[in-house]
Amino acid sequence: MDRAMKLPQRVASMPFRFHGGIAALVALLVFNAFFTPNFLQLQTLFVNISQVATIAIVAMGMTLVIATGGIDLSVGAVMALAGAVAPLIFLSDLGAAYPMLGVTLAIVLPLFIAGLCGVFNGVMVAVLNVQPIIATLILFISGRGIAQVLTNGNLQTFSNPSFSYLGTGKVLGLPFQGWLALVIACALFWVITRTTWGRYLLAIGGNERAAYLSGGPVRRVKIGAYVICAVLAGLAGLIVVAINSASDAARNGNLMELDAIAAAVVGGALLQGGRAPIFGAILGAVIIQLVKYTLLANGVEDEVALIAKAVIIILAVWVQQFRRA
Amino acid sequence: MNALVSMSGIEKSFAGVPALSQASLKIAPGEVHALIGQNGAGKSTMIKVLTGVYDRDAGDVHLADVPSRISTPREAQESGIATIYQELNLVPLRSVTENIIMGYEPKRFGFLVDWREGNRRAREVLARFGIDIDVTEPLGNFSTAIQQLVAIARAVSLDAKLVIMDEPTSSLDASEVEVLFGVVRELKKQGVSVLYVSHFLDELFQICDRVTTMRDGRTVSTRNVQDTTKLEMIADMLGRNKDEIAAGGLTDFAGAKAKKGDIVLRVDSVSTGPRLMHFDLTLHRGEIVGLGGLLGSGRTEAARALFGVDGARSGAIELHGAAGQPSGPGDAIANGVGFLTEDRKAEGIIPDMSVRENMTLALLPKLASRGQIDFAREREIVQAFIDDLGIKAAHMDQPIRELSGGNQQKVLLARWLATQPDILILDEPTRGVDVGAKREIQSFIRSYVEKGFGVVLISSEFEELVEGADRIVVMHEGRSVKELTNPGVTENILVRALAHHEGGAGSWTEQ
Amino acid sequence: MLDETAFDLRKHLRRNSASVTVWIALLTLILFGLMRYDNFGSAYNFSSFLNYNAMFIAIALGMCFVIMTGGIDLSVGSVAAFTSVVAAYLSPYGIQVALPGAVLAGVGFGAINAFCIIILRIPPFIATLATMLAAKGGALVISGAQTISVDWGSNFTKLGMGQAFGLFPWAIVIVAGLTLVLWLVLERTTIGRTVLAIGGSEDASNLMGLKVNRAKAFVYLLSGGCAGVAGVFLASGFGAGQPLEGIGWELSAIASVVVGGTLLTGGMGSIPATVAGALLLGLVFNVLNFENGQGTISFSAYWQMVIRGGFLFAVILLQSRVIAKQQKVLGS
Amino acid sequence: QDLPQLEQKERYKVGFAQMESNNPWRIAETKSFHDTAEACGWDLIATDAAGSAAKQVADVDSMIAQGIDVLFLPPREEKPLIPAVMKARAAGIPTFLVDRSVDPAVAKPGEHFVAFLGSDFIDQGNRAAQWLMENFDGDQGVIVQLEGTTGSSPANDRKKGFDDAIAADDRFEIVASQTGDFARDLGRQVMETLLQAHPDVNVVYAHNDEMAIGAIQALELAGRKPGEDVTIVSIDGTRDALQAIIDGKMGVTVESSPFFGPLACEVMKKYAAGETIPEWVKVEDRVFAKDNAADHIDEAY
Ligand SMILES: Nc1ncnc2c1ncn2[C@@H]1O[C@H](COP(=O)(O)OP(=O)(O)OP(=O)(O)O)[C@@H](O)[C@H]1O
Ligand SMILES: Nc1ncnc2c1ncn2[C@@H]1O[C@H](COP(=O)(O)OP(=O)(O)OP(=O)(O)O)[C@@H](O)[C@H]1O
Ligand SMILES: [Mg+2]
Ligand SMILES: [Mg+2]
Repeated sequence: MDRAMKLPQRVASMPFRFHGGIAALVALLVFNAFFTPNFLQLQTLFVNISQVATIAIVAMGMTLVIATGGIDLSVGAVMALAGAVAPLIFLSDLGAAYPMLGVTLAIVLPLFIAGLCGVFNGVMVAVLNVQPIIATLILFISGRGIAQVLTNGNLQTFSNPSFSYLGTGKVLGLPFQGWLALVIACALFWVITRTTWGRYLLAIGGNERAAYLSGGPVRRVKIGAYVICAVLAGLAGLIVVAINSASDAARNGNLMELDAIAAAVVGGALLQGGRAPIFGAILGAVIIQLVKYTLLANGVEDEVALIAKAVIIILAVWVQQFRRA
Repeated sequence: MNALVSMSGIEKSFAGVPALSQASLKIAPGEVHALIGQNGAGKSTMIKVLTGVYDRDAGDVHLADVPSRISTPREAQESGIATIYQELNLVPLRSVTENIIMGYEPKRFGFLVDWREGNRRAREVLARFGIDIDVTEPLGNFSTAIQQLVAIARAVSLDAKLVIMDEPTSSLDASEVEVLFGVVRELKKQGVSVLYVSHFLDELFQICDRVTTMRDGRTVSTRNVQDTTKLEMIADMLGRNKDEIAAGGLTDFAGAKAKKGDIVLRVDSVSTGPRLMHFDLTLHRGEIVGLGGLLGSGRTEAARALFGVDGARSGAIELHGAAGQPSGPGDAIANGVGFLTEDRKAEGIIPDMSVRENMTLALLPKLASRGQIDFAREREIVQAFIDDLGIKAAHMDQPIRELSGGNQQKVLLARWLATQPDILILDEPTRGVDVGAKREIQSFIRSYVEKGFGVVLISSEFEELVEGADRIVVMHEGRSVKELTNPGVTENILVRALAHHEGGAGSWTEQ
Repeated sequence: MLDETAFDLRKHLRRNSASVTVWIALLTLILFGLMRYDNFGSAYNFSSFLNYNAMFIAIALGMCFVIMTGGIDLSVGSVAAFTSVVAAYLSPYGIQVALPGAVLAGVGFGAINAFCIIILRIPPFIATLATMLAAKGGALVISGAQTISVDWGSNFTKLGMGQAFGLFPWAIVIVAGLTLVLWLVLERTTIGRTVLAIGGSEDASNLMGLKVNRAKAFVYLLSGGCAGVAGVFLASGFGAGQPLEGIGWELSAIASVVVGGTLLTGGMGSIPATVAGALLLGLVFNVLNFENGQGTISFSAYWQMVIRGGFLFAVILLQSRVIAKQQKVLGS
Repeated sequence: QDLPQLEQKERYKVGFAQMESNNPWRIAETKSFHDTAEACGWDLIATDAAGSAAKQVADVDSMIAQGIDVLFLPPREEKPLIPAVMKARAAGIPTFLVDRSVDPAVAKPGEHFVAFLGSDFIDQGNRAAQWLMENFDGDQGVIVQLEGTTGSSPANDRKKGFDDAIAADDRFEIVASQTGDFARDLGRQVMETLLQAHPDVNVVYAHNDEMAIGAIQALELAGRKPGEDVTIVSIDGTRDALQAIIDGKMGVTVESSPFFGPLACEVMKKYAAGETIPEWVKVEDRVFAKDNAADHIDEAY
């Protein structure tokens, strides 16, 4: 495929950011294999996949936003919002009368609303030139509030097997949401490496003025990144609701922005933009998840776990810096 | 002779690629020493090794016969070396005063910055360059030329034993260059040494005592300027025979003439703001129209208007005989306009992207079907340009930041040639480019025009305009004020046309 | 002569239009409150409002310095919680021990941040995110996951609850002093100017030979120290070290700084406007509480979130317009 | 020093400074105060501290500035809310603490505030343990405990009450005790993980019903049969929990009623009438199990 580039150069230039993450992953796996009871079981894989999927999905969206040099603090709030809307729909009269239509709408409409949140963030950042942290802080504060206003603050519980498939279904014995994350990852990878949109995305993160002066549709691409990020967050919100058979607007997606950002960065995203390692984001999410799992399964107290998590994040990012230099 | 600075056997490589190998340099006290070489020869790297920006891999550096302990720019300054780096090392958001006195602020009670005194000092050093501006204004409010002079003023004000200037004149016009030379001579009189890097070889004869030439990271020669010729220097730089070069001439514009075709662009009294008022221009196929003017005369603004970056408030632009101002760069490109910007770093390259991706950025819409990039075609096109323009890169997937300035410039030129625009606007296409690359770029421009496309050429080098352009539109304070038609234009005529409209050339007042 | 001063004022306003905006917004909101609600302007409301917000102002001041270098400090909330516990433990020895002790603890976390950012070259966002987790964990560990009562017998609680000269709460006096000192540091000292230069361009600052690392270390230590001061206010104003407090404080501090017109990319910023920004955002809560007392509508907790977000939106929008205009004057 | 008095009048300006609204329990409590307001003649000022003890004090401050007659305060933390109680007293406002109390070493009922209305969290944990010890029929109880928000007083107390009681019975062993932050989703995730590490678990004690429901989901996902091979005990008495008990998935939930509005009204009226109020107006928490869950599900929230 690439005659101009010799193999060693290719190895040296492209995936070296992965090594830090992979080293961390291997270390975690080895540690668990030795110290965590019953770690080497299929069920462990199952549990971890089902839990990591939401982080991974949000982290991939976050990676796109970070690639433009931005950041999205509102993902947790968007999860709550999307998650709050879904039960409202299939629990409504319409949803009761036409269950299939209800479920379909309950998936499509929340994602659409999440998309609108993305448009809001994107327009704030790309058109009004508000700095991303602040632009997305607005929905971070009020998005969850809107979700709670919609549901009057109440927890909505339901039992709807077809909707719950999102969170509890299995394909080939593994959780549906894990496959979903994988499919999204492949799709996004394709978009980033193969399409003009992806090329512009990276160009904008690399040098926005140059991208603009070369005819890049800067605003459209940036807004697009925020929209994808928000839609993926919305999807994660739906998954959480589906697993729990309940929508809790106050809690759904709480602190997700921190996990997602950490996952993206551990996976090799550069906060200044210009890089979109999608599979890195998944790797980062898996590491974050495994850390959580390891600490929990070994009975480490919550407060100590926080410190351990801090140290691991620093180490994982540091190893990458090290590799780079 | 005791050398003020003596560097020998310097080795430095980036990610395994050598930038300097066995390089050496000796600067005597009180001399003006020139350092020349092609793009990527290692001049800037040499300076950065000396001033502690980079650690050297091997080699000795002695300051006044004592081994140098400089490992940061700060320590260099403290050892009496003041440097104006090639890429402007100033902070545009901060005031002019701060940019000059930063790190050496006058204090009251030993710790409170005395702004009144600081402003006075800033005004004082700027006055040496004939600049009278509001020094409390953010630096970014001023033109590149002023910023360049501020950087020089800062270096000069540091009371150094050695002042290093890496291409200080690349964005200065003739009169400002004169002012700078005056300052350099004054420094020399005070016994201060100057290391002077430039691609304008003529300048060297005016101020320099000795010249060191570098090629491919090595030092090839050090000569007395009086005892050498321009041709000899070029021969050293290129590593070729003098006579071979003598046959060629210095620009590659002269002689060739294309057939003038239909009008592709007509600009009628366009204004975009205070810096571009009532600008007129016509461009035919097969023609190079030059925009001449002093710095700040609005040439870049004119280009931005044509490219749809700045919206026109009044006036009309006609492309291919159809009225319509491009709504933005994307639209302009779709309508057959290309624009090579003057600021390579800020507006041109995407440093972390590869040569290939940088080169095809403007071509993407044409390279893709339904959003999907055709990689085979992309590689084919990129390879063709790499071969045609002789771009020196390890491979097309090398990040562009690893290329030398001249090669980066060629990649950017290729970015626009690839879109085959009917109207190609080139803003300072050879700025900071060495003689060899410059000739090559010029010859590409010429051959492009000969294919029947139109080019608008903005250049601060009179030679380039006079020899390259078929017509020269002279600009002054945002207006097109005069048109000169080749053949028959000489540098003198051009200078007179400029001076005619410029009251006291070289004096700058606030905005 | 007269002409020149008039011109200077105009120039000043033009260059600081973002600061002017936030002061106008603050005054407008105060005026709104004064006209709409009884007792809004009462001495009690005034002083209790300032007393409570002293913590946030202290944190915002430190954050402002960090942001001016182009960095960010997400750890301040957790560090304040941690230092409140430290202060509570030290409270029996009186304020003269507890205050320096807690500030030192905060500076310690600042040092960790500085180390990770400067030596390990970890991006500030990530480094301080990790410290945020670590400080929270640390606070819970040293407190045994309990709130720690202060010694009510020592002079410690005077700081948070007593009145200086029988007039103002001490916390306000301290924060006012801190503001003044930091203002001076920013405007009139080498390190303050270096901070701004770094934010403008770190590369250029390095090449200019400025002591970049020293200034960067300074801002993170300062931010940690300010969080320490906030921790002392927290402990002495509420009578307990609280390991669980401080959640989201970093974001409100960042918002205060930005509302004050400071660029998140660094290089430009104002201390007084940051204080105004913190007051403005704090005042929204106060106004909402008074609105709830009107008996017309009672905003539920979630409506309050929506309103706060909306308010922030409005201010940011206004601010971004003003800054955009200013930048346009600046060219490009 | 005496407590501030409360005069008898038609309408009262009443402050209710809620601590947070991020769980159904708190929302039900706030709603209960709003619902009572009209009937009781309250002009209610309700604030929300969004989980910050410091903000809760500031909220009380703003209520004092607005001149409320009575303050109902569910203090988020035992110690940090003491200044709020003290300030209210200094301003002559009688204060009733609701559902949680403050540190009795510093602020005393009958002296600094009128009374504490509420349950006893330690006792709740205790009763959950009692029920377990009486109703557990295996010989070896392997317990996983899902704790509330780390450091919060209900979490601390419910843990203490349960741990102390269960220690007396050596059939039981607590193999893991981790926080689920009072939330269903986290409760589920933590349970999933702990179940992997401790597959022999047969008792789950959750500090609230939300986490218990999450644990039930985790157990079901792992193919276990909550209610049959795993006994679940919890606290709160939410509708979902009662339903789970009816469905046989959950063993017991100890009530912790959020409906404080009517009680608050009653006690305040009595105080205004000059009656002496006991220092602790204890709320009688019921225990919901298989035998009575169905009777109470309609009144649950
Ligand atoms: N930071 C860097 N990383 C990688 N390669 C570099 C770096 N800086 C310089 N180089 C490489 O080192 C070589 C010498 O570059 P240098 O900038 O010193 O050239 P120069 O003589 O100053 O050229 P110019 O005239 O274009 O300024 C070039 O090949 C360049 O690509
Ligand atoms: N007096 C000024 N105040 C503010 N900005 C200026 C001023 N002069 C120029 N600039 C800015 O500097 C940039 C460089 O363009 P300049 O004004 O020097 O015009 P030019 O004629 O194109 O000169 P050049 O030869 O540098 O291309 C322009 O984009 C403009 O925005
Ligand atoms: Mg150079
Ligand atoms: Mg120009």
